[in-house]
Amino acid sequence: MTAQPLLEVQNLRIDLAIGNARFPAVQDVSFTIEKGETLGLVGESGCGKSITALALIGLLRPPLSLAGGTIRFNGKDIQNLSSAEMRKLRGNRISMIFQEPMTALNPLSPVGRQIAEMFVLHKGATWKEAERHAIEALASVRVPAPDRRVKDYPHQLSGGMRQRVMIAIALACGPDLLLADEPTTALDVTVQAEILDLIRELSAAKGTAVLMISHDLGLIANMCRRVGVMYAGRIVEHRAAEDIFRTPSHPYTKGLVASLPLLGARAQHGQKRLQEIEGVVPPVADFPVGCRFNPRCYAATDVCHVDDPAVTELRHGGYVRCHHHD
Amino acid sequence: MAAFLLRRTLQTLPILLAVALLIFLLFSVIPGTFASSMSDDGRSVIDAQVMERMNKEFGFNDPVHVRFGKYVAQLAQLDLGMSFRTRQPVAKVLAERMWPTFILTLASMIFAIAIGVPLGFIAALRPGSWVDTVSMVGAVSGLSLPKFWLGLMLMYLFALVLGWLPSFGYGDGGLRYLILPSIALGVAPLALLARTTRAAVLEIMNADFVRTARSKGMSERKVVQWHLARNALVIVLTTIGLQFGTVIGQAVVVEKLFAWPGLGSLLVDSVTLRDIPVVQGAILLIVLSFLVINTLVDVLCAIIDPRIKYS
Amino acid sequence: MLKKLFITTAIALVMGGVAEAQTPRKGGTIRFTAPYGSSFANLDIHTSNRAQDEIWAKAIHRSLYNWDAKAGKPVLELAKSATASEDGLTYTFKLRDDAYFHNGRKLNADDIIWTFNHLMDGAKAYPGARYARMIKGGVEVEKGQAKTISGLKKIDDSTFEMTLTEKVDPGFYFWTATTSIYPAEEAQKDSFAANPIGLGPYKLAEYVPGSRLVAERWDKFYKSGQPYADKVAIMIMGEASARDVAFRNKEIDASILGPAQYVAYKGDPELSKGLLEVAEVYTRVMGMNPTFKPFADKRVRQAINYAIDTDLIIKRLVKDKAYRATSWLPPTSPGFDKSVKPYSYDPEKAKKLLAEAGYANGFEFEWTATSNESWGIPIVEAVIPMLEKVGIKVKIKPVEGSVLSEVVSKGEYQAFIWSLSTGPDPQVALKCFHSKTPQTACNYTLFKNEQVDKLLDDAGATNDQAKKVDDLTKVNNIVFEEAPYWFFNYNKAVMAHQPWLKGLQPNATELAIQNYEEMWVDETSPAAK
Amino acid sequence: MKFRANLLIGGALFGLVVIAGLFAPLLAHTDPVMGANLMNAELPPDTEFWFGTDAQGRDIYSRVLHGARISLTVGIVSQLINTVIGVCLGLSAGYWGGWWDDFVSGLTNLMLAIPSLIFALAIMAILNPGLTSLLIALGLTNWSFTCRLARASALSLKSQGYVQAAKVLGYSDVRIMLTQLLPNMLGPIIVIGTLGMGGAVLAEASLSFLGLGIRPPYPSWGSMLSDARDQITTAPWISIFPGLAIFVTVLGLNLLGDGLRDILDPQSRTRRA
Repeated sequence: MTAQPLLEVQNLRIDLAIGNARFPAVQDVSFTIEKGETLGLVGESGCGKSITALALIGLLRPPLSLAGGTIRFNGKDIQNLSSAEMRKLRGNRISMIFQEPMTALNPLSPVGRQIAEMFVLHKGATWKEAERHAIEALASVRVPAPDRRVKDYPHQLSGGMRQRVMIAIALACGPDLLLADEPTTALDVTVQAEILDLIRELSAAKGTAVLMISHDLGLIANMCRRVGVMYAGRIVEHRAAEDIFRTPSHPYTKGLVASLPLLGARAQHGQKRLQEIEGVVPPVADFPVGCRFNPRCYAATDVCHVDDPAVTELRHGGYVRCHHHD
Repeated sequence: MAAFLLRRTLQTLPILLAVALLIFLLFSVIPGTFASSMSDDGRSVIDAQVMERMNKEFGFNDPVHVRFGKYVAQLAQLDLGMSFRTRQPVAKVLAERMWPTFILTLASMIFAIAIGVPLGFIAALRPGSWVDTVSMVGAVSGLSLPKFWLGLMLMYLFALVLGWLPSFGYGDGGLRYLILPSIALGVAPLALLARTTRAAVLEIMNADFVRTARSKGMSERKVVQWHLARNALVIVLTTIGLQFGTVIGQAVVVEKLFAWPGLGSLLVDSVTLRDIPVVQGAILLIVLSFLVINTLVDVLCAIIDPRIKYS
Repeated sequence: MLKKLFITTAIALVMGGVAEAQTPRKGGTIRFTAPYGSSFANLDIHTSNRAQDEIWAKAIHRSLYNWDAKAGKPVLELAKSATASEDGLTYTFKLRDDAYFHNGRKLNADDIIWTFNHLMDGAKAYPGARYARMIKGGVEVEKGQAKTISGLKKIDDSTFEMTLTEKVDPGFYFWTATTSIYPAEEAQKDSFAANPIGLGPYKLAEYVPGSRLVAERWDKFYKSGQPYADKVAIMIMGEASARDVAFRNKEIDASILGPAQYVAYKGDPELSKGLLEVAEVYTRVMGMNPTFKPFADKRVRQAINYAIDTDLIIKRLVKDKAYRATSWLPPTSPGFDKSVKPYSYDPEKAKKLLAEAGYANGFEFEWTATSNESWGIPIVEAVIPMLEKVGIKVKIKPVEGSVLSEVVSKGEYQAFIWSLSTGPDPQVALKCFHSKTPQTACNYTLFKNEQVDKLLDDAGATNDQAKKVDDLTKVNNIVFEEAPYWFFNYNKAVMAHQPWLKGLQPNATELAIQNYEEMWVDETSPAAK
Repeated sequence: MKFRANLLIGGALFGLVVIAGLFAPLLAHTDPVMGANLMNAELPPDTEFWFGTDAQGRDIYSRVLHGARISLTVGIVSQLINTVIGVCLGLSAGYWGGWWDDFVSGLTNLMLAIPSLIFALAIMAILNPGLTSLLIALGLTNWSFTCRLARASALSLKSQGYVQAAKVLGYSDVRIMLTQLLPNMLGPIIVIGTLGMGGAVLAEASLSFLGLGIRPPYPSWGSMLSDARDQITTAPWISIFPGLAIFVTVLGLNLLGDGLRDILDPQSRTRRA
């Protein structure tokens, strides 16, 4: 770790305003991403992982707002950038893929044009040049007959194709960091693998770092070297991917791992039934006192209802946020 | 597109037919006849024989189903019948009055669109600002005024007090005569369009693809130009199409107040005088124009929104 | 003697001064208004008898007779003379030889005969048939039993004979525009509907349906030096409040006023100078249906007349834009009796009469009315509390004008309020009370009185003009006493005109109908050019 | 927050009108019809006649108060009729589908194609001017939006689990519509009804202007305003107060409708702008 990390997030806090009250939707979130690295962020919906990504690209909208911490990208604090400077970064150096490819694309604009916009915005290309680049970009995400597809509208494409278009847009300018927010959730299982392969390949080829966000621990494990597990606005466990599976430390992580269907090893060890974590993520305004996982935690004790657990560094790297971690 | 147009056109036919049927039935039970209306001013004594002859000539002595049969047979030949009052074909009477109404509704819609849509946009781009508050309070007030009252106020202010514009009439058909009535008629659709546009823009502002556009590093202006405007346009266009019906209905009031020689004042006159063929023809024409405008709006929407054609 | 001379001189001086100031000016445009609706029917005046249409027709067309506003009677217009036969049924008309149609053709007796035959076309149901039916043989044409009216005979190109069915003055039948003389051949062409050719002082220049009609001077008009103005533009303006603004804004030269505006104009130092007031031949009345039991009793009908403070309504609500009605015939009528006093406002007497009739506790009736401000619901609203005081309850039944005339002529009412034409011919007006006149014609209150019938028959038969007037006066007074109506008022028509508009005539039959050839605008008019 | 202001101001204005209407006999100084006294005709506002008197010498203040009853009746009853028609047709069309749905959709398009003021005008001419006629005319001509909405809601709701469950349990169609579907679409329908009430009050004024509105003895604001338009230069107070009453009522209803929409129907701001 000699060079400075590509992205360094420290004590990120994002507030949700309801009326005049403000609630921390994300709190004390810190992580780093090295150049070309893929970091996973996993958690149930509502845990704050998506808005963390939006904060990184500067797209939080009311009622959400950045309330503290630092985001350093290539050594620069991006929260202090002017909106014009931020726009130069956005799409160009940091780009994002969204979960629902149907609604994330403008239904009234041909996909080619939506890709071409990137070249016009950031590379100073004319629309004509940009259209040509768009065809190339479509070809690079392995869309067949890209010269014809550019004229298609989003509704004429399948979900997988749309997500390829999103990837083409996101990677058009060869960004340093790609934020992939549940890029495959809305897709058929067979298509999911293709899309993930595509992201992996293209980011590797261009040296793009990826922040992979998903509720699917299996997917994350496949893609990433390091994983952060988020619960109720906090990273509760942050470790190397293989460690998470072998020795999950936080009760929540354990639950997540136990709910995974595919691991042959566990099946062999006699654990037939998939396990489910009871309950749901509490709403932001109702975070419990003490450890936020306590209402659902099998290991919760009195202390968990009183004290918010601090970060505990683990022996083999990474950390956990639990009074009773293994 | 041609198939789409054809389908939409075919869909309007049953509506027209149903309207024809409905208004025929409605006006077959209306009290009073054209003959009796001839002496409503008390000026001349009712001449029973003339009245009798008129009723006979206009076919009022036939039973309703016979009259309806004749009416449908006429309609099938695109014949709207003869006006009792002018004793000319209804089509000719309507043709004389179509143009002023067309101009008036067009002018008031242009007025409404040219001010209402940008106002709604500006309000939506700065929600909660004073521009937003003022324009939306203005819009809801504009929707709450009785139309003829507004027209009368405009007349007094701009014609009598300020002397800028003529107070009434069609004049030579020039723009000066058009301004006051089209403002009186246009205020309500203006207010409505401003509200709709604002709501539409606000809604689209939260759409995923706008977030995508922002994530591309686009300035807010480009977001609006490249992505938001077109999407809002579909909603605004649909509203304009539906508003057209209300406007042409309200034109009845404004035309009467401003002595504007359009279909609306013809309709009111013809109802008062029980010139039923003209009433039927005028309503059919108004419905037809409503359907044509809305088909046009649909076609425009289909051009803007490629999804529509296929659904 | 000296004093009298002095006065005479003064009057002569004034008259002379006025006459000098009033030398008609040629040129300019008269901007007139048609206030009774938002359109004209069409350009064929034979199809309409409405005042609204007569307003434009007076510019373009002429009839055999015309109304002389100052004399208050119809006078010959297209004929130089009309000579009656011994029995008073046949008239010989000598046409004037300087009347030309707008296409330059001279008026011919054939045109007159064709026009009356045309009016009697039974298939067309022209309202003018009502008048032409007076000519012998007209009914046969109307029924299709004859091709031409037997009572019309051409003597030569400028002379014809007309035989009537009754002994009446033909002037009262052939002066309205709905009997306008059309050019025989030209009127049969299709183009006539859009391009009417008449004998009037102005010929059609432009017609925008629903908006205005513009006519320009017809140079070969038969009255020397007339018309004065180059053009007459008739704006169709049915909405009184809009007309008010336009008049104050000097966009129009004349406007018919309602009561509210009458007060405003009278109170305005400038506007009050240009008011022309005329007692019109309309009587506003509440008709009482004798088939509704309480109204069958004369005492009840009289009680109603006593119970309503008519003077107060005229003063406060109608703003003095009316004259108290003291009978059926208007004050300008020869049959009007000045000595008759109106029913006084006497609620006590009304109560007494009601009690005598057996309605001491009152009754309730339904009053059919339109929304007209001068003879409709606003008046009824003011009457309601007055009748309430003598125990009579009123329920308003609002209807539209076209329904009112239907309901009234069919007798489907208990009471109605209307403005009825009571002139100019007293004989015609009073015939409505002859028991033989059906309800569908104009005997709306099913009036039946033997004495009246006899007097009316006598008046129709006599050649003695004085006896005729005497009989009619008696009828008028009997009707007043019998009180089939609540006699409300005679209309005072008021026209506001700009200071530059001159030559308006006090037309008691309908003030809005003017002979445009007598009107002119001075150089101060915005449209003087 | 803005929607609160809408609701608050709108509710206050409308509440004022409701109070005026409910307590009109107590608050009014004279009888709105029998109070005519020509001796007092056209007096400007003073301490005795707060809003002045009209041409017949009636106290305008009392008439405006009583007019609130008429306007509220017009607004509420006509909208009730519209809502009942719209909900019945829309709900059943969406739920049953088939030819009935086609028929109702056709009918809705038909109603949408005839401008409602013109339709109402025709009905008024046929029924003769008056309060009952007006209630019918306005009640029959403005249900298409409610109908469309009810149909759309019924279509989307009928496939929901709880509705299916109710079907399996053997509930009758009518019972399912009334107990399962209707409560879930009530919010937006109330919003449309509230806004429609304002529209009805305005329509009454327009029809009065055209000579086909409510006719006396009912002191309706529309006919008061319309009748006084000729006196606007001589006695402006006769028209100002009923005009103001219409404006306040409709404004209140519009604001109330907007506010209710934000609460009851948050996801569809554009549905019926």
